[in-house]
Amino acid sequence: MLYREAGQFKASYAEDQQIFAIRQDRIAVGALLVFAFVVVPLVANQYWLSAILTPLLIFALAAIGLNILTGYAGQLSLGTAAFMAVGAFAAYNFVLRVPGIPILVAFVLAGICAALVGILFGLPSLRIKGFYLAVATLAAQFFVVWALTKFGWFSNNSSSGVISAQKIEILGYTVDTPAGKYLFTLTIVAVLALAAKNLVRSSTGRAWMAVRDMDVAASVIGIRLMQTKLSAFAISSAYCGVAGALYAFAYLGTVEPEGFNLDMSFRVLFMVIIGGVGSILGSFLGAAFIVLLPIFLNTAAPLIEHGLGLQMPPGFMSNLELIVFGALIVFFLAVEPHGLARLWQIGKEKLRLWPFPH
Amino acid sequence: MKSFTKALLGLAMLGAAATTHAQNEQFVPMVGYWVGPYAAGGSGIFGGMIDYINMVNARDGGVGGVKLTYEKCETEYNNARGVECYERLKKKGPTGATLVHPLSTGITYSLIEKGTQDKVPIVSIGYGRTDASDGRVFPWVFPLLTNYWSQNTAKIKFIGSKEGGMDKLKGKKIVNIYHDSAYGKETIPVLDAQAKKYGFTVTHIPVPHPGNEQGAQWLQVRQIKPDWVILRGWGVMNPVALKGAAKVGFPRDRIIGVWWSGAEEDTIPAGDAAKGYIAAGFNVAGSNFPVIQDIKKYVYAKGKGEMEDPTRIGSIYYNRGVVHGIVTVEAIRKAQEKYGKKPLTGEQIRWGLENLTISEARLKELGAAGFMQPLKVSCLDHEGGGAVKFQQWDGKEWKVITDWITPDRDLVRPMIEQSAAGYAKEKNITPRDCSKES
Amino acid sequence: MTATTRRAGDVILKLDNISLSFGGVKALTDISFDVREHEVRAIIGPNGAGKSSMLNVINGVYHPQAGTITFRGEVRRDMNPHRAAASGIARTFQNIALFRGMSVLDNIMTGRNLKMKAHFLEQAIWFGRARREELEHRAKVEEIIDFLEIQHIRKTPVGRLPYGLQKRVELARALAAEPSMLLLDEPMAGMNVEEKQDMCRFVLDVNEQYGTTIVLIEHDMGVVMDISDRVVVLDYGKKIGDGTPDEVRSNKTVIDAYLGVAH
Amino acid sequence: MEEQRDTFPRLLAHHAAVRPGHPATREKDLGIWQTWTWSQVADEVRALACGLAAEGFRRGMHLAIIGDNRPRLYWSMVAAQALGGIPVPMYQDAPAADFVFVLNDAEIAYAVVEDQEQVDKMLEAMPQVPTLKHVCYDDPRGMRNYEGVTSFAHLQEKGREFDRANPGWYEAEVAKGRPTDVSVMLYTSGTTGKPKGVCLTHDAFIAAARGGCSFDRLTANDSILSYLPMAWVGDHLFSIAQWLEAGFTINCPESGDTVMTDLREIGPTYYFAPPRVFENLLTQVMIRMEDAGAIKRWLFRRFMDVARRCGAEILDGKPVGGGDRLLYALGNLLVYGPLRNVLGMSRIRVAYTAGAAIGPDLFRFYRSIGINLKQLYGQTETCAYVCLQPDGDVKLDSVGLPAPGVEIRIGEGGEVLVRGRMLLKEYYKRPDATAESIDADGYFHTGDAGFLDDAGHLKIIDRAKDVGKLGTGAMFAPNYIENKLKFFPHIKEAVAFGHGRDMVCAFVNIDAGSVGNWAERRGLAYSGYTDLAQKSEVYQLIRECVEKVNAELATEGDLAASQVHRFLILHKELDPDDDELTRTRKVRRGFVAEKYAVLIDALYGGKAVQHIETLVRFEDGRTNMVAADLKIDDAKTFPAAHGKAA
Amino acid sequence: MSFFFEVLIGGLLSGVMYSLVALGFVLIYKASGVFNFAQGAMVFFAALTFVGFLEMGVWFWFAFALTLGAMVVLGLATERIVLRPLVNQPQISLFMATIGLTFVLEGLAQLLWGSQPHGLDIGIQDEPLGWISDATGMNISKFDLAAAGIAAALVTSLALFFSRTRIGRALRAVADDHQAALAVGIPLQQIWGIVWTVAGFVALVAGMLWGARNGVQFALTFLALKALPVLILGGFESIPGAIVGGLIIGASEKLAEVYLGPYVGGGIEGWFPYVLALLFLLVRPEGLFGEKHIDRV
Repeated sequence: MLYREAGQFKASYAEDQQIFAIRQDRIAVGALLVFAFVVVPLVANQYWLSAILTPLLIFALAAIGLNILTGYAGQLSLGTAAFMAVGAFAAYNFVLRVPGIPILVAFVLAGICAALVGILFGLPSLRIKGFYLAVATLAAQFFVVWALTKFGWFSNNSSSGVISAQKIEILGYTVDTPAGKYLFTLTIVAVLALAAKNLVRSSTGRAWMAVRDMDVAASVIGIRLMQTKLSAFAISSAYCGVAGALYAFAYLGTVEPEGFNLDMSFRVLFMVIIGGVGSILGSFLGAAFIVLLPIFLNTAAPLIEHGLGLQMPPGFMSNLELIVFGALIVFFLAVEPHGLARLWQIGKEKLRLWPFPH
Repeated sequence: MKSFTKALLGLAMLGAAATTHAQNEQFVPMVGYWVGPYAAGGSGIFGGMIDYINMVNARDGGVGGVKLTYEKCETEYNNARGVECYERLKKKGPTGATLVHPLSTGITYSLIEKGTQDKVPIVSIGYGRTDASDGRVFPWVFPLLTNYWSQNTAKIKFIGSKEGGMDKLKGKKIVNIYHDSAYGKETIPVLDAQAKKYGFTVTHIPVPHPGNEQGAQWLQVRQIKPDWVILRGWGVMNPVALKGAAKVGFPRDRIIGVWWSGAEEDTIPAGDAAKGYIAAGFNVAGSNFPVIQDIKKYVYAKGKGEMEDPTRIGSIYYNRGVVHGIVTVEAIRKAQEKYGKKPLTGEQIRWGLENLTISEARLKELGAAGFMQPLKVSCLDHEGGGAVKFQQWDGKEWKVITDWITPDRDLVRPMIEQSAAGYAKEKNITPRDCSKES
Repeated sequence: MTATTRRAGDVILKLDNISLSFGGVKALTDISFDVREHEVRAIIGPNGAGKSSMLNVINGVYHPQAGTITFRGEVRRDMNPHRAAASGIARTFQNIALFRGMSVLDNIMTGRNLKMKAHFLEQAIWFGRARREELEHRAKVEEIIDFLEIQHIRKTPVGRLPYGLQKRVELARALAAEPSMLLLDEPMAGMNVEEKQDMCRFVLDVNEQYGTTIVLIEHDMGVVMDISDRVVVLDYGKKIGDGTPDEVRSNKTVIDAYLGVAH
Repeated sequence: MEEQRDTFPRLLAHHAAVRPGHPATREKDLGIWQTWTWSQVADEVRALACGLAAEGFRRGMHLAIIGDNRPRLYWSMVAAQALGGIPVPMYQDAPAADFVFVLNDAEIAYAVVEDQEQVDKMLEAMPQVPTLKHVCYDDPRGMRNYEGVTSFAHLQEKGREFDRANPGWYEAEVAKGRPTDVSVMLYTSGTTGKPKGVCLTHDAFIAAARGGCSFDRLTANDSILSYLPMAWVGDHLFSIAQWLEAGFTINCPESGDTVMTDLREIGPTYYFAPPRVFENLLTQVMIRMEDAGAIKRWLFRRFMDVARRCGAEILDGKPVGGGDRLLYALGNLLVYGPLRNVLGMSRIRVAYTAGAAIGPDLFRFYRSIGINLKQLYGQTETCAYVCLQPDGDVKLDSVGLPAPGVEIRIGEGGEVLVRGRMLLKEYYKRPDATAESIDADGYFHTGDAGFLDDAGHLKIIDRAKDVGKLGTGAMFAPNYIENKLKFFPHIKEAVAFGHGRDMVCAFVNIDAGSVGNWAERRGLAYSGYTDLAQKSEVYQLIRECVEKVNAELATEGDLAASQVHRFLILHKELDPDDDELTRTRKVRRGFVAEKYAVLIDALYGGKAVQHIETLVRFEDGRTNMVAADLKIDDAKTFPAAHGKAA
Repeated sequence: MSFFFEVLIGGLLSGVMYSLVALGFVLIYKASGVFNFAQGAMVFFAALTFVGFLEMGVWFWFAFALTLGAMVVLGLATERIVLRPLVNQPQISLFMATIGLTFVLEGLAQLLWGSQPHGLDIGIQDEPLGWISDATGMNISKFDLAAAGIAAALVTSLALFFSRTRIGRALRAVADDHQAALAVGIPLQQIWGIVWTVAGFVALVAGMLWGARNGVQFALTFLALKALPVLILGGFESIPGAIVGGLIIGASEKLAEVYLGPYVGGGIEGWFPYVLALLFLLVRPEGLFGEKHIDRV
C-alpha cells in the first residue's frame, strides 16, 4: 500500500543488485538507522539500552552467524554458544596479554580464533550431514566449555572461572555508559550485518546455498565442497565469536564458561528458526522475539496476577512462562515454519500488490 | 470476563506499574529462580525470604513503620536474564532497590560493577565472589556470613577434630569430589594449601555437569581408599554421589558436603544411601525456632505463604531464605538508625550493611538463636562471620552435630586480600582506607 | 529446423574400456567411445543401460574401476567433479538438480562461480573486484537468460517453476560456465511436444552459436535421430552400437535390443 | 541563424546538441533498462544512415521497417529520413503473404527487420517481390547460417567507415531535406479493399506533434512506453514525432508479454492505449479484486463509490464538498494510489485513448481514480490529430475540441470533415483515392459521422457508412450498441446487426478470462472456450448484460428501437488471423456478416439452435475445422422512454 | 585388572541405562522421522508423575498405570497438537518443535508436582551384590543388574511387538516409506499416536529406573544429552543400535574417565562420548546400524 514502485526502474545491474532495490525500503532503512543511532540513545532509558537492546543486537549477530552456517550453508549446528565463548575468552585474553592492543583488533582476533575452532569442528561436515552433524557440533559445545573451565589460563586463573571483561577503549575514549555500549554494539552489528548480506549475495553465499540445496550438483558446477563448507563454518564462527566478545565486553561485563551453555545455543537456534532460516533480517527478528518474549511474559505475569486478583502459587508464573514460551515456539513453527522473515516478506508483498491479493 | 479485561489493562500498563507504589515503602527485588535444575534451591530460599519479609510486615508493620515490598523476577539461573531482572527492578519503589540477592555466582559477578555504579548493594550469602570479602576493594558487595574458602577450612578443622587433632591429619588421604565447573574448582587452591600445611594428601576428582553418572569417580575413590571425601556438589550430583558412595561401599559419615550439598533435596533422593552423610551449613534445619513459628503464625495461619508444600518449612533451603530475610531486614533497621525511619536508598542501606552487627542477643530477640551465627560486618570484612555448623543426615532429617566452627582466618584472609588486590589492580580501583570510614 | 553443417572437429574426449560397478553390480562394462569437438553425441539405451552412469563417469561423480579417460589429450584414470568443471565440462541432471532455495538468476550465477576470483573479504565489503565481478558476470548471465528466453522468470524461486522451465534453467546454469562440453542427461524427459521442440532448438542453438560439444542422453528417438551427429547405444552396461543415426538405425543388434521394443 | 527544426533528422540533431546527456531511448533488455542518450542516439542514427547509404539506399527510396518496438527500428526511421528516404513501418504480426502487397506497392528494396522470424518472412516474400534486395536484421539470434542478409551491427560498422570516408556527407544529406518531403508512409489497415499508403510529410507530423505537445505541455522530462505497433499512426505520432519534437524519453518494453510489468517499472508520465487495453485492465482489476479478502473488497467497493461520486470532478478541478474531498483523499491513500501504482500509472500526467469508442463507465473509472485519461480523435490521414480533450473539460461522450491548427466542418450525412497542416499529402500511387478523400476546399473526409455540440466538442456516433436504418426507419448505430455491450467485463466482442431489418440482433464473444473466472467460482466445469460459451448459465449471464443495455437504450430516444432482441454467443473468438478483426482489432463487419450468414439467418429466422462449422487458422498457418451447435437466446426489451437523446 | 573389569562392567551397566533413554528417541525417529529432543523431558515428566502419585499414597502398580495413562494422553496430545500441524515440514522444524515441547513439559511437570527432588524406591537396592564382591572383589550393583534385565526385557518385548503384531508391522512399513504406508491404507496419524504412546511407556520405565537411581528431579531431562552420542553411534533408526551404542558409550566413557581423565584434569565424560561418536562417524557416517544412503544423481 505504501509501496509506490511505478517508475522505479533499473538502468544498470548495479542498481538492480542493490540490497534494498525499492526506494521506499531504502528510505525506511535509512530512517531506521537514524532512529537506532540517534533517537534511541537519546530517548531510551538505561534499562532498555543495557538490558534489552544491547543483548538483542548481540544475539542478532550470533543468529546471523548461525544463519550463515545453518540457513545458508545448510549445516545444522548446536554449538553456537561454544563459538561465542571462544570469542569472549579470546578477546579477553588478547586484551589481557597484549598490552595496548586496540579493542577492535582484539575483537577481530577473537573472531579469527572462533573461526579456527569453527573450522576444526566443521571438519566432520565433510563426511556427515543433518542430525548426525548437529549432534557432532554438540561435541564442540561440551568440549569448549570444558576446556575453558579446565584450563585456568583461559580465565587468567580466576578462582571462580569468571572473567571480567576489560574496559572498552576506542582512541582513548572509554565506552562505559549504557548508551555508549549500545552504540558500540550497534555499530559493529550493523557493519557485520551488512557484510553478511554482501557475502550471501555474492559468489560465496551462492556457493553456500548451492551446497545446502544440492551438494552433488554444486560440485558438478565446480564448487569445492570442502572449501565452501569450511568457509561457512569459519565465517559463521567468526560472527559468533565477535558476538561472544560483545556479550562479554558490551553486555554482561563478566562471563563464565558455563554461561555459554547448550541452552544458549538452543536459544540462538530458535532465533534463526523463528526469525527465518536463510535471512539476515530474520536473524534480527528472531533475536527480538526470543529476547523479548520471556521478558514480556515475565513482566506481564505479575500484572496478570494482580489484574485477575489471583494469588498464584510461587513458581506458578515461572512455570507458566516456560510453558507459554515452549507453546509459542511450537505454534510459530506450525503457523509459519519459514519464520518471521517470511511473514515480513509476505506482508511486504501484500503491501506491494495492494489492493490486489496477488 | 471483567477480570480478563483488567488483566489486559494491566498488560497495557506495562512499566507504568512502578508508579503504583505508595511512598512509605522499602522495595526489595527478588531476582531468583523457580524453574530449571536448581529450582528446588531457588524456590526454598526465596520462599523463606519472602515469608520472613511478609511476617515482619504483618507482625511489626514493616521495619520502623516502613513497609517492605518486593517483586519476583525469574532468572532461570541465567546470567543474561539475571542482569535483565536487575536492570528492570533496580529503580522500582520510591527509593529504588534496597539490595539484591542474586542467588547465583554468575549473576553476582555480572552485577558487581553494575551495582557499584548504580549504588545498589549486592549481597551474596554463601556464594559469589569470595575475595569480595575485602570491603576495601568491593564496597558494594557483601558475601556475608561465610564464603567457600572459609567453610573449606572449617571442614578440615572438623575432620581434624574427628581425627583427634589437626596434627593427626598428617598422612591422611582426602578426596575432593567436585562439580566440574568454576564453582566446583574454587576451593582447590585452599585445599592444596591446607594439604601442604597439615600434611595430608588431597585428590581432586571432577564430576562433569550435571553429574547424573558418577560410576567412574567413585570407582576411583574406591581405588584411592581415602579417609575422607569432601563433596562439593551441585544439584543432582549430590544424591548420585551418595548413591555412588553406597555402591562402592564408602561410608557416608566420612563424606563432608558443602552447604550446596547439604539440604534435604540432596539427601532424600538418595534414600538410605544418604544416611550418616555430613554437611556443612551456615544455617540449620528445623522449624522449632521462634522465628519460624512466627512465620507460621503471621503468614501461613492467614492462608498466605510462599511454600506450596508446607513440609518444606524448616528445611535447610527454607531456613537459609529466612537467614537472607533476617540479614536484609536487619541491614535496613541498621540504616534506619542513621538515616531515619523512612524508605532508604541503596547507598544508605550499604552503610547499614557495612555497619551491621547481629549479636547473639539480637539473634535471641529475633527468635533465631542458634539458627544462624552472629554477624559483625565491617569496612574491612564484608563476610562478617565465616563459621559453619556441621549437620548429619539421619535418614529423615538433618541433625546438628557441632557448634559453630570458625574458619582458618589466617589462611583465608591473606588469600582474599591478595586476590582482591589483584582485582583492584586490574580494574584500577584504589582500595578504601577503612580507618577513615565512619 | 534445417540441418546445417557443423564443424565436427578432432576427438576431444576418449573413453577407453570403462568399467564401473556398485558393490558387485556392474553398471558399465568395458565401454569405449569418443566424442569429437563441436558434435552432438547422443547416448541411448533402455532404462538401466548405464547411460547416466556414463555421464557420471565423464564428469567425475563416479570413479570407474577400470579404463581411462582422455580429455583434450590428457589421460586420466578418473575425473573429479571440480576438475571436470574447471576443464570446461558442464552438465545437467536427469532429475532436476537445481538449487531450490534460490532464484533463477542466482542459480545461473552459481554456474559462473568458477570464474569468480574475488576473495570473500572483498565480497563482504562489496567493493572493487567483488562488485565489478558481480556486475560483469550478471551481464554474461543475462545474455544466457536472453538466449534461453527465460527473462520473465529471472527472479522467481526455481521451486515455483513448472518442470519444463526448470529444465531450461538447469541448462542455463550449465551454459553459464561457458563449457566446451555439455553433458545433458535426458534434457527433454517429461516434456510435452512443444517444450521438446523448444529444448531441441536451444540445444542446437547452443551447439551452433557457441560451438559447444554436446553429449546427450535422450529417450525420444525422433529427437535423437534429428539432432545428433553420432549415437552410442548402450544396453545392460555394454556398448552395442555406435555411429551416425542412420547407421545405428540400421544396426541389427540395436534394433533387436532397443528399437525393436516400443518406445 | 536560427536552427531549423522542420524535419525529423534536424530535430534529432537539435536534441543531440541541446540535451546530449538526456535519456532519449530506453529498452528493457538483458534484465535492465538499457539507456541511450540523445547524443548516443544521434550517433547511432548517423551510423545507420551512413550504413544504408553505403548499401546504396538513396533519397526517395522506401525503407520497410518490421518488428516489435525496438530502439534500432525507431532509429532506422530517422536514419531513412536523414537520407531523404521514406520509412514504411509494417505490422509485425502479419504473415509473409500479407507483406507481399505492401512491399510491392511501395517498391521496397531495403528492409530493416527485428529478428529471425521477420527475416524468414522477408525471405519467403522475396520471390514475389522482385525489388526487395537488402534485408537487415537487429537481433542476431539464430542468424548464424543465413546468407545474403546483413546484421544491424554490420550495417552500422559499414556506416561508420563510410562516414569516415565521406566526412560531411551525412550533414549534407540532412540539409537537403525539406519539410514538405514525405517523412513516412503508413499503410491504412482499411476495413475494405487493399491497404493504401498514406504519405505524410515532415511538416504535417511536426505540426501535429507540436500542437499536441503544446496542448498537453509535454516536455523533455516526460516519458512514454512505446508498445503499440510501429506501423500504427498513433505510435508514430507519440514515439517518433512527439519524441523528436519534445525530446522526451521513449521506453521499449522487453517483449509483448511483459508490457504490463514494463509499464509498471517505467511508470510513464504520458501514456496511450486503445480502449481495449483499458478495458482489459479494468477487467483484470475487477477479477483480481474478487479474490481479495473481505476487508479489501469492502474498502474497494466503498472507496470506488466515493470515486464514482466525486473522483472525476476532483480531477477536473470542479467544486466538491469537503467531506467528499476528505474521503477521496483517504481513498487515494488506501485504494486509488495503490491501484494506480500496480497498474503502473502512478506518474501519468496525460493518458490518451482513441481508435474506437470507449465506454463512458470505463472512461469514468480511470478518471475517477485520478488518471487523467482523455480521448483524442484522428486518422492515419490526419497524423492521428484532429480533436483532443482538454484537461479539466472532459466530456465523456465527446472526443474533445478541435486540436490547435485543425478546422472541422460537418459535411453531408453528418460526416466529419477536417482541414489543417497535418493532412496527408496523398495516397501513394492512388490519385483517385486522394481526390476522393480530399475535397476542393482542402477538407479531408473522415468517413465518420458526428456532430459538434454547443461547446464545440466533437461527438462521433459511428462510421458514416455504418450508420444505417432499421427496417422501421429508425436510426441504427451498431458500434454504439456494441460498445455498450463490450463495457461488460464478460463480453469481449460484440457485433450488432439490424440495418434494413426489423430488429437488432447481436453476436457476442465472451471474455474467456472473466467468464472463466466467474465459472470457476461457481464450480461450473467446462472443457474449453467453445464449451464454456454454450453453457446455459453463461447465456443467462450474457442475457442479463444484454438486457441492461436494452434498458439503457430504451431511454435514449431514437436509439430505443435499436434494443437487441436476440443474440447468440459465438463458439470462437473473433480473430485478426481469420480476418474477422483488423490488426487494430476493429470488427470487419461485412466480412463477419458474410462468414456467419447462416447464423444471422438463424437469428432472424427465430431458430433456437444453429449448427455451424468454421475454419480456424492458427498463428503458424495451420487450419482447423471447428463445429458447434450454437444456442440462440431472446433478450427482454423495454418500451421506449424519453429520457435523453442519443 | 579386576579394577579394569569393574570399570568396564560398571560402564556397560550404565550404558544400558543410556540405551533405555535412547530407545525412546529411536522409536519416534523410526516411525515419524522426528528427532524428539523432548524425550528427556518425557522421562522427567513420567518419573515425576509416578513419584507424585506414589507420594499421594497410591499403590505402586496403580500409580504405574495412572502414569502410563498420563503418558498416553501426553503422547497422543503431542501427536495431535505438535506434530500434525507440522507434518511435511523440514526435519529441523520438527526438531525445534520438540525443543519447544521440552519447555512445555518441563514447565508442566514442575507446575503440577513442584520443583523439589524426590526419592524413589522401587524395591531394588543400589548396592553391590555381596557374593560377587566376595568372589571377585568387584562391586556390581544389584540395581544396575536389575535395570539391565528390565532393559533387556523391554527391548525383547519391543522387538516382538514390532515383528509379531499387526501394529508393529504397520509401524515398520511406516518407517520404511510413509507414502507406501499410506498407499496400503495404514492410518499414519494413528500409527504416530501409537508410537508416541510406546515412547511414553519407554520414558516411564527409563524415568522409574533413573529416578530410583538418582532421585526424581529436573536433572532427568539432561539424560537426553547422554542419549545423543549413543544414537549417533548406533544410528538413529536402529533399536539394536541403541543398545549396542549405549554399551559402547557407557563402557568407553568410564574407561576414558578413569584411565585418560587424570592426564587432562578429568571431567571428560561430558564431551568424550561426543568426540568418540564423532570420530566413529568420520569412519562410518551412517552410524553402526544405520542405513547407508547412496546419492543418486
